[in-house]
Amino acid sequence: MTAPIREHTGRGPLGKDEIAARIARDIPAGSYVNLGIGQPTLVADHLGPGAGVVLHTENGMLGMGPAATGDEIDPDLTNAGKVPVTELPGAAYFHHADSFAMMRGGHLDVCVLGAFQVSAHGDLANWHTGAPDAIPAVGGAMDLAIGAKQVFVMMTLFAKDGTAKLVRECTYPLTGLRCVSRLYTDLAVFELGAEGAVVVETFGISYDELAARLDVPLRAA
Amino acid sequence: MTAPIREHTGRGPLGKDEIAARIARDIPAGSYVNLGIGQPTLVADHLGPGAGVVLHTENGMLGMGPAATGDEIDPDLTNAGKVPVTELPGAAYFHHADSFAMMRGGHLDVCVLGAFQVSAHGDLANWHTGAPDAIPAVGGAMDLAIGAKQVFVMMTLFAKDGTAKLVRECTYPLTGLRCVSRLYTDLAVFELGAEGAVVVETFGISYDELAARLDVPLRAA
Amino acid sequence: MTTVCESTDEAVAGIEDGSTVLIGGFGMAGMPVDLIDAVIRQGAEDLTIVSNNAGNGDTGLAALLAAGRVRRVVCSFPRQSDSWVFDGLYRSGRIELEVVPQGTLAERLRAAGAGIGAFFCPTGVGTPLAEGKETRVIDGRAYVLEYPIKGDVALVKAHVADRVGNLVYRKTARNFGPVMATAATTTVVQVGAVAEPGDIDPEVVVTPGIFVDRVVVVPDRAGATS
Amino acid sequence: MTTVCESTDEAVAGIEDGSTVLIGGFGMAGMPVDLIDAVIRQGAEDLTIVSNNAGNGDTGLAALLAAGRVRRVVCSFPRQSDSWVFDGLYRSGRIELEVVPQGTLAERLRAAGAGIGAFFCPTGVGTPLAEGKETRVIDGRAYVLEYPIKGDVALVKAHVADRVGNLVYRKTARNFGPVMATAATTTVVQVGAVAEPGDIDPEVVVTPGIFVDRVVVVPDRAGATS
Repeated sequence: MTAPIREHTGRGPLGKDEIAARIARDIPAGSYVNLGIGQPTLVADHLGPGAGVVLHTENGMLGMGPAATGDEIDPDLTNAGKVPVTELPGAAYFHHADSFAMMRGGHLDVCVLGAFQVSAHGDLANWHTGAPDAIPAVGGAMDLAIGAKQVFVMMTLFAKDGTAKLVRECTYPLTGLRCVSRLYTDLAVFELGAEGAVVVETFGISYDELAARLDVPLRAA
Repeated sequence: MTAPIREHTGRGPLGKDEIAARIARDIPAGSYVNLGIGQPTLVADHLGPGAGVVLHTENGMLGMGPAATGDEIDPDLTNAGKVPVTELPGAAYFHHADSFAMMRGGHLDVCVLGAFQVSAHGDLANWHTGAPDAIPAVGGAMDLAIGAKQVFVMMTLFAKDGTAKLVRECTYPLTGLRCVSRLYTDLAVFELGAEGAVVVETFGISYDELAARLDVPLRAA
Repeated sequence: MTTVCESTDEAVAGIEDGSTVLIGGFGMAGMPVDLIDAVIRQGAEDLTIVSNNAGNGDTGLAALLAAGRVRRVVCSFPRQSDSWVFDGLYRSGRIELEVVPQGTLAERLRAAGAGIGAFFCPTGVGTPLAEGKETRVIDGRAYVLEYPIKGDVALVKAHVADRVGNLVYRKTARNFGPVMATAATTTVVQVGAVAEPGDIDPEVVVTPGIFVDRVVVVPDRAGATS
Repeated sequence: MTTVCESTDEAVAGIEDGSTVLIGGFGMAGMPVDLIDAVIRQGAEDLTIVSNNAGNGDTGLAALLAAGRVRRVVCSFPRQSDSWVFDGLYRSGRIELEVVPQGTLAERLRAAGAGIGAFFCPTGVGTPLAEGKETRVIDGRAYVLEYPIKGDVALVKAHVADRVGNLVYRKTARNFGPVMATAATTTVVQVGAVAEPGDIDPEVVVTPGIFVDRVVVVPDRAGATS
């Protein structure tokens, strides 16, 4: 799946919506996909009906439609972020054990998650900052991390304080080990795995600049 | 539940149908009951609609009705013995994993099974004679043996060759350990358990005669 | 056998101090708010609550927590924008918390209902939530051993019941209801309506009546789920 | 993604020698006879068959056995009044048999579909079927450790599918279909009819389309189940 690296230096970094669009392009038609809470839900806007993608929400539904508006809003029909949504023709409801059995059993093709940190070999930290006064809350994050055939992460490559979020080893508490296969950021797209991080594409930055800013061994695709 | 022993010596042993009726009398109204293949199915004839008993069949149904006849026969609706049956109002269908989860999880009140041998402390042997040329076939026997809150066994007390089927230790391959709570036979009704066999009632035989014919320590209720 | 109760107070009668109470719902969808209110009136204390969240706003589970009846919460996601009641109790050390991954929570409840003694689960391996737990590599993959969560009581909201306790749910309000119904000694269900046996097609029953001990009708109120 | 096939031959194409094939049905109820006939034509050999029984009469699974395509059968109840094909092969040592308690068979299939690595099951403890297996006492009760049964292919019979693969079944013909559909890499389903998406109410779907790879319409024939 690795093509030669594409450096897009004649433009700026991707915006959130552009990252979402870039992810949507990598989701094959006919895939079953779970989009995590927060930014990953933006990916849905770029998966038109023609994409043939079926959305799963872990609170018990396949065939989830767009967010509900006006009279469509039904308190009994929400996504995992508790946002009212709609159902599409061909949808199915099921209970929580069945929903997570579907996930844990490896039946979802792709899951898109946000992250605090991702390691070059695919470890994920996205549930807990490790702050001593934080109330721990994991939700479905750990289930999603190990459940889908492919886990994509969507995040900015650097935190607001300039710290890189792609790291050698996660310092935040882990969500899952070696589970992330692709990392989509504002500055670059990476393939992750046992061999480390491979840069597939850059945006508003050259491969060499990127390598200089990250404390992670990189390879070009 | 143990009342003083009742010796019915002024009559002969119970027939199959009378054993079934005797069992039916011990099934409380509102119970969920599974009747094993073979003789135990006779118990259903003595559980009228007024008994408020709901029958489970492990191939995926609660609310099973009587055997189907004539136009009622539907190859998609059978009991565990593959005999066509009917559905009653309030029935429910479910798949095999759910059906046996219901059983294994202890949700059934009573299960009635046949047996080759039962031990005084409630071990059950009813799936295999141990004959070297027999093809092993267990079906749901082991699941039923450990699944219901109470397991009742229905059998003749002696085999055709005169051998007692209530024994100190089963010699046939076991179906379940210490799982039978009551044993209903043509000659007597027993409670079984860690303390051994307690005779509740006899038919066509006195307690003393019974004790003389069995190589099992007995107590009178 | 299923009893159709006249009131939510009758439906929750007899809950003992120290009980483990399973409470359905994901956020407000499927949350049995009226049964929880009845538990507050009923008075049981020292409860362990198993639910996906730890209360929203000041009603329902949050109100039960605020009333000081809960010793311990087992859930996947206590922290929400409106979980101030739980947050306050937790930060002041007045409530215990066990965080369980959401799918593991569902599967542990299912295991309790299905008579499974324990199961090897791949979720959480190598994370803080697996610390101290038995692990094993099976067929090249690492797993954590997880145990059943059994309830004394389950409080569930369903859409319709029939008189023998068969239940159907509505959309994503189904969530934890069906597994919790199997995992408790006594399952209490609030429904929008009770139908006659046979009114629910046997093919579409989600929770068979064998799992349902008490049913009570609570008509959906406008704003009840807001 | 679900493909609606034009023929049973297309539906079973590509099954490889040595595959593990899960076959639904309990006796003839839910038995995908037409798919099995297609497998006989397709020619795969050295198969492991996982099914509740080991064939009835001379058709369906019995015909597959008679054609010499099966190396091993995993089932709960091979012996039936009309299981002469299996009986003959077994007695002459030409087929291997693993007998599994029926509920354990269903749960091992579910475990495969649900990503469970192994589970402690109370069924069969102290019996010959537990010999050589790991056991453990948990909370005072004894359990046997059981492992998932994963299929390369599942052959299932359902009542109706929609074009995205959602399935509903009919009465007790449901049996092993839903769990086998989750447990195989490729799930092939014969149905009486295919409907449009939305024709099956999302509340009553038993097997969601995510588990269904190929669907083929085989109208129920008079006598097909006799």
